[in-house]
Amino acid sequence: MSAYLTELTLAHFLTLGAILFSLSVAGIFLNRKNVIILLMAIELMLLAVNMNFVAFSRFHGNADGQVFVFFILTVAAAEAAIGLAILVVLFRNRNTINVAELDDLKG
Amino acid sequence: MDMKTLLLLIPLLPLAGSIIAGLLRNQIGRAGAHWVTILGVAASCGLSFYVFKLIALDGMAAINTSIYTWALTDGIRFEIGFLIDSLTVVMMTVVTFVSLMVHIYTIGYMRDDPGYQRFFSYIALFTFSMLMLVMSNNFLQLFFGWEAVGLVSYLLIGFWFKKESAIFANLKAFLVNRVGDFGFLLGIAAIVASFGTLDYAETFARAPEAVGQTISIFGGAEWSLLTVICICLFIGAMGKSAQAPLHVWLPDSMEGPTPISALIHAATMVTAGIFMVARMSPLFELSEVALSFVLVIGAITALFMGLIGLVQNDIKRVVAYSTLSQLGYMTVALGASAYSAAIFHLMTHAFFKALLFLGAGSVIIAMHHRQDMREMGGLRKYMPITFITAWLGSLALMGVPLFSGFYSKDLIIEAVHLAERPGADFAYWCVLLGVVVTALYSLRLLFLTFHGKERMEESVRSHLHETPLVVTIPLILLAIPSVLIGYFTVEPMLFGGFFQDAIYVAPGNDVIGEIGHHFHGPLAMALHAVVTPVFWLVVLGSAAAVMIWFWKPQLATWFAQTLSPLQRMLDKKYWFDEVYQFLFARGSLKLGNGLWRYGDAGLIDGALVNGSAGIVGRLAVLFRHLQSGYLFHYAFAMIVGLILIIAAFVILDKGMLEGIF
Amino acid sequence: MSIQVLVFYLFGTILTLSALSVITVRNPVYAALFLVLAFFSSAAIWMLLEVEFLAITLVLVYVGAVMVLFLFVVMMLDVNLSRLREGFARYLPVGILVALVMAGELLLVIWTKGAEKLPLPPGNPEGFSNTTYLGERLYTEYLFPFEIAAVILLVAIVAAITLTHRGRSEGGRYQDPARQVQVTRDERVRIVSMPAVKDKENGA
Amino acid sequence: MSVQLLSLLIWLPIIGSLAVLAAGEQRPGVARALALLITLAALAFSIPLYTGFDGTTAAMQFVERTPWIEAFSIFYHLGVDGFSMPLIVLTNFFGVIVVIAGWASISKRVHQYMAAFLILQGLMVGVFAALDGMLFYIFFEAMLIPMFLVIGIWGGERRVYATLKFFLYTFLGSVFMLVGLIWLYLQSGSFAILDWHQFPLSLTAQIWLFLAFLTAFAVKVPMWPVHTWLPDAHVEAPTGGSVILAAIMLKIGGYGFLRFSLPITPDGSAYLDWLMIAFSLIAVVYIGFVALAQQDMKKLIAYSSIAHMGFVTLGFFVIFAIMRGAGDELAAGEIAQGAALGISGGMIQMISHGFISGALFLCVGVLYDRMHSRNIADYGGVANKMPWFAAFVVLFFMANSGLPGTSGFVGEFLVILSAFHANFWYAALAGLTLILGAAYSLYLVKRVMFGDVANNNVAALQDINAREALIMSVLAVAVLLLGIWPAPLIELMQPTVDQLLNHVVQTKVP
Repeated sequence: MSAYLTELTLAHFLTLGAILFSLSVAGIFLNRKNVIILLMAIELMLLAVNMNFVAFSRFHGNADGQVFVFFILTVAAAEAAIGLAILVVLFRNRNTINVAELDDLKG
Repeated sequence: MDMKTLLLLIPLLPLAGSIIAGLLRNQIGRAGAHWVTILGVAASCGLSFYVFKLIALDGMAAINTSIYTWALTDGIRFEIGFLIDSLTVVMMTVVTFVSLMVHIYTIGYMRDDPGYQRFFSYIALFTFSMLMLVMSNNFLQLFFGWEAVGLVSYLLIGFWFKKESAIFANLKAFLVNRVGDFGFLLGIAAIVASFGTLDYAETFARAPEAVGQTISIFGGAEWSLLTVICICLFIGAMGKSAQAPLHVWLPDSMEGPTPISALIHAATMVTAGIFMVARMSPLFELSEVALSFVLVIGAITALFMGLIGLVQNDIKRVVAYSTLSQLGYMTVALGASAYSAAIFHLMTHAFFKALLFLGAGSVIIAMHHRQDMREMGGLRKYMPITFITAWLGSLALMGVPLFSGFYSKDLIIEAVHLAERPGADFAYWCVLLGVVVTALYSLRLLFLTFHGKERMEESVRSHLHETPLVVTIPLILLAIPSVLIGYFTVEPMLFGGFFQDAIYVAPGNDVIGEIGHHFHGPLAMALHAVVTPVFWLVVLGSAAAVMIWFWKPQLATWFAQTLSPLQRMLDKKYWFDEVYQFLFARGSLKLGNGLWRYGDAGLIDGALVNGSAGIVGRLAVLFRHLQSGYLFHYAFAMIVGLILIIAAFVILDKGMLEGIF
Repeated sequence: MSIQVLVFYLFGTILTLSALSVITVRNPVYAALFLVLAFFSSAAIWMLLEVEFLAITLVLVYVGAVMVLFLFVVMMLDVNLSRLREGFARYLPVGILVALVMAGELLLVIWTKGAEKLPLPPGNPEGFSNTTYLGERLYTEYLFPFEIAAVILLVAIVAAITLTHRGRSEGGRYQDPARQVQVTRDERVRIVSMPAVKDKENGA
Repeated sequence: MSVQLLSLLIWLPIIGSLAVLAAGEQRPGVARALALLITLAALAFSIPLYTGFDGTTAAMQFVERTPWIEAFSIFYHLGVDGFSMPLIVLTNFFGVIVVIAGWASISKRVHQYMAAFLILQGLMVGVFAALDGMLFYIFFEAMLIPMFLVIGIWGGERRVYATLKFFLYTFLGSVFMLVGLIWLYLQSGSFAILDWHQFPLSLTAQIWLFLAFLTAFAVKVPMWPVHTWLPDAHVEAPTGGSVILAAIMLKIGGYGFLRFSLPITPDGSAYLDWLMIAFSLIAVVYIGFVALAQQDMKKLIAYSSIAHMGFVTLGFFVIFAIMRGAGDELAAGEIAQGAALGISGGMIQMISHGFISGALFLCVGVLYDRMHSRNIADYGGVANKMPWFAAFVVLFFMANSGLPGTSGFVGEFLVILSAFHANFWYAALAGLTLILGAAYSLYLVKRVMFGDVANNNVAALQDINAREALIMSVLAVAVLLLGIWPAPLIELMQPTVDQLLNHVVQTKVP
């Protein structure tokens, strides 16, 4: 039986985080026009990062990682609130959330 | 009153007069202006004569005193001070005396001019500057006086600043003088660099040590240090004393009022160069090359400038070219190591040339400011005093025996004859021929002005009369020394060791001393003249002049036609003005414009400054295409960046890849 | 193979699959729901790591608040889904490639640094409270950042309201206390001067 | 009292500017009077700076030192020596002049104009007094802002182009200096300029550091070829702006060389002195010719400023060539004859150029107020209508062309004397200014002042009024006094010059 199946190591959690992160990267690519899904992909990314923090915190026996996750959660909540508020205003003004139509910042 | 205060008063009194006349011109009025300046200059003149008496007659030792320290840095003491010796007192008396005469004369000459007070202020300022120049005991003050007289000359040539020709002439005079001053300043810098002092006495004391020292100028070529110093200083003298090829400003300076031409451009300022070289004799004596240079330049000026005088029609310009020629004589004397003869000629020339200029001015007043000799003639009937004094002055200028000019000029020619340095033979022939030329143009001037048919317009003729006393008295007062001073002073000044303490002549170069062996009194010298070539050349020139301009005026026209290329060359003054105008005046303007348009505006501003701004702008145009405004493009860029950073982390970490492969 | 490993793989698989679904499903509502699932399963995995407080917080805050917010927004907005899906297939290969490169790099780092040799440390002793532990940290060492986090949240609230608030509708009636206290007599009372009425005329 | 004097001189005008601003746009008279009062007070306070200054020592005087940003060991550290003291007095002197000069000619936003100049004055004093690298840098940069506003708001038609050019040029230069300062801090652990003077550095480091300082100060001076901002800035600036720019701001570049480049990187300076000498001589000759071709009075004077500042840099950097030339004749640590002449000459030239160029720009301002033209071709025969003014103009232009007896001569004379010690050709090329300076100065005088009255506008000109005559007279007296007796000023800075030379000849390479 492979060593990966006998006991849990740090690599397990980090790998899971990495897969999660890569998936959300792919998500940003695939749903490039839908802001909502983009926001969700970002949430997923944060989750991946949090996963790593939590794992390291546990393996180091140190609270710092958990505290950091706590803050990330706070900021992510704030970010989601403001992001969605912007989204609502955007939809109200432009009647679309298609990113392809939002190019006012074009140089 | 101690000596220092007295000496200080000599230059400061005219300065005070100048400041009062200049700043309070409205308060003191016209009469106030001429009284305050004349009193100042007269007092200064009286004091100068007193000092002359102390030094020259009572045999007082030379005074070398410092007034104040101008600056003290790098161990060099820059001082303002006076050196009063025999050379200085001669210059002081000549300057203040001629200046006083000119002041008085000006009352008449400038009577109706609106700038009356200003004029007096300027000439008093000039007297101050000139006195500072001659009384200096160091190079700094010398340079101060040197430039200050240039400034006043600038102001006075352009006195009638509405006249386009006058303001052209004053700019030209100042700039040409500055070319000379450029050399002069380099000479001073060389002295400071080599001797570490600006004081005359210390410089002269250290100069002999510098014999044999060299300085490299052109690539590897080594020049004798003293030669470089002397030639640089002499370039200054060439500017101030209008030696070829820096002579071009002097004829143009005749645009100024006539008293100025007499004072500045004949008697005093232009002789500053001669004075300076004589003062520097301990330096020049150490450099044969420099002396040869001086000799040749002087000879060229003496002959060729005199020739131009032959074809001029403006009465003042004839006198101006005559001045150039006589300055050439003085320079030749310097080059022949006959410094005392140069100073002697300087003195006699100051009197008779001031006389001639003031006489010309008197004629000009009578002619209602017409200066063309072709419109004159027969004036002797109308203005007898001017007529007689002008003849006396001219005879002195020609060097007729017993007149002052004879002694000084004859001695110079004799000195050149005896001199043995390279160029002396050339100079000798130049000055000999110059004697003929002098006689020709002097007599031409007299004949055209005072003799012959009356060619002026009727309106002018009907008003002709002798000029007032303020004009004629200075003429008479100047005529006296013009005639007599040579006879009475030649012996004590040249052969009595008068300049012993002021002028140094190397033992082998003492031509004056050599002449002195054959000197048996002024009368004997005049009698002896009959057997010298000089006398016969004067006679020859005079005879020719009488022939051409008195007996057969049509001969003049015939000569002009036959020798038309020569006539043309003289008329154009050897094309110096045209060449300079093209090369320097227009050339430097063009160069400046070119540098500005292509260098500053084109290359630096256009290519570098605005060019770099343009490149940034064009890059920005390129890069702005990267800013598509689409969120996913930015996201993509971030992700790619992240991938690259991690990749860099992986690649740069040595053990990581090896762990796998 | 211990129970722990089994649990890890179980929830890990659910997490991966639900994350995959989040980014691939057509309907944002489903995507949000799959995201909820992903949060749940990761909360479970965090439990394995004995970080109970954060696991619970994740569920409460994320699932309870943030994801509900997402659902609200998704349902509130009348979004044209077909336009938003344009180019999905076209970008699929690129997306997969980038994801694979990313995953490859990350895994490379993880596996070459020996993370697999670090076994899970022994669990916390009996009676250990993760919440207490974290709370002590937060209110002592991290008090200042904690306060800042609170301010950030406050700012987020204000910002979100300001952004979406439409303001008072036009013509609404409301009081302006400042104007009320500054009122002067002239604005309220108008004295009209009337000619006095004479009785005589009146009577006539 | 003396301890706080420098702070007082820096902050009095800056804080005073608030009072002037408070006067508001509606009361220009109050703003002017207040500004005059403040500048006069500042000038009065600089008198104890002069009288209390000990001219026998090179040590810093009136020192103030308080910790400011301790984490980076930055101090509020002020002090003056023989180089900075005269410049501070000059700054305060011109503060008064500028207020009087702008008395009638500025009519819009008077309070802001006066306030900008007051702030500028305080900051410039700060630059000269700062002994902490970071403090110096802050004053140095902050100075740009009021000047930027002065040109940008009260300037001529192309003021936006000119301000932008001015700002970008100077800013670009000073950024490199900032890098240099920070690098020095990281190496030495101190921001004190005096510590840096003693801090040993390798030759390579010195060269790089020298180049960093050079970009900042060369732009400020300005040296050829980074001079093209100056004519544009001068042309567009109001009279007061031009005066301050020419009289004080350019001096900051020269001062920077004395305070930073020479003592901190003596070996780097010696290594690159050929470059500095070449630039200086090009400035004198090339710019002299360019000035000759100018059609705009202010541009001509601006170019003449560049040429004259060439003497400053020549004087400062020719010392190395002199030392090399003297070479084996010198004992170790001995200073070659002529080196001190260069430094003092450059310093005197800075002070003198302050007076002369300030006066010249004021002269142009007098004409511009009356005719609203800077074009030489629009004038001619002004002397007929403005005789007193003409007298001043001739005096100042003569001073500009280096006439002995005026201050313009002293610096040039000393620098040429010094240059001759190094090389005949250095002196010869520098000496060309005698001709070129006279040519462009007097050519302008000829075209503007002399000749017959050129047109009706000139015919309508009025001679200078009492206010203008007062400023001009004061400047004329200063120019003449410095020319006739420069000894007090030279003696004042002599110990500082000697100390600098003794310091510079010793190598700092460890």
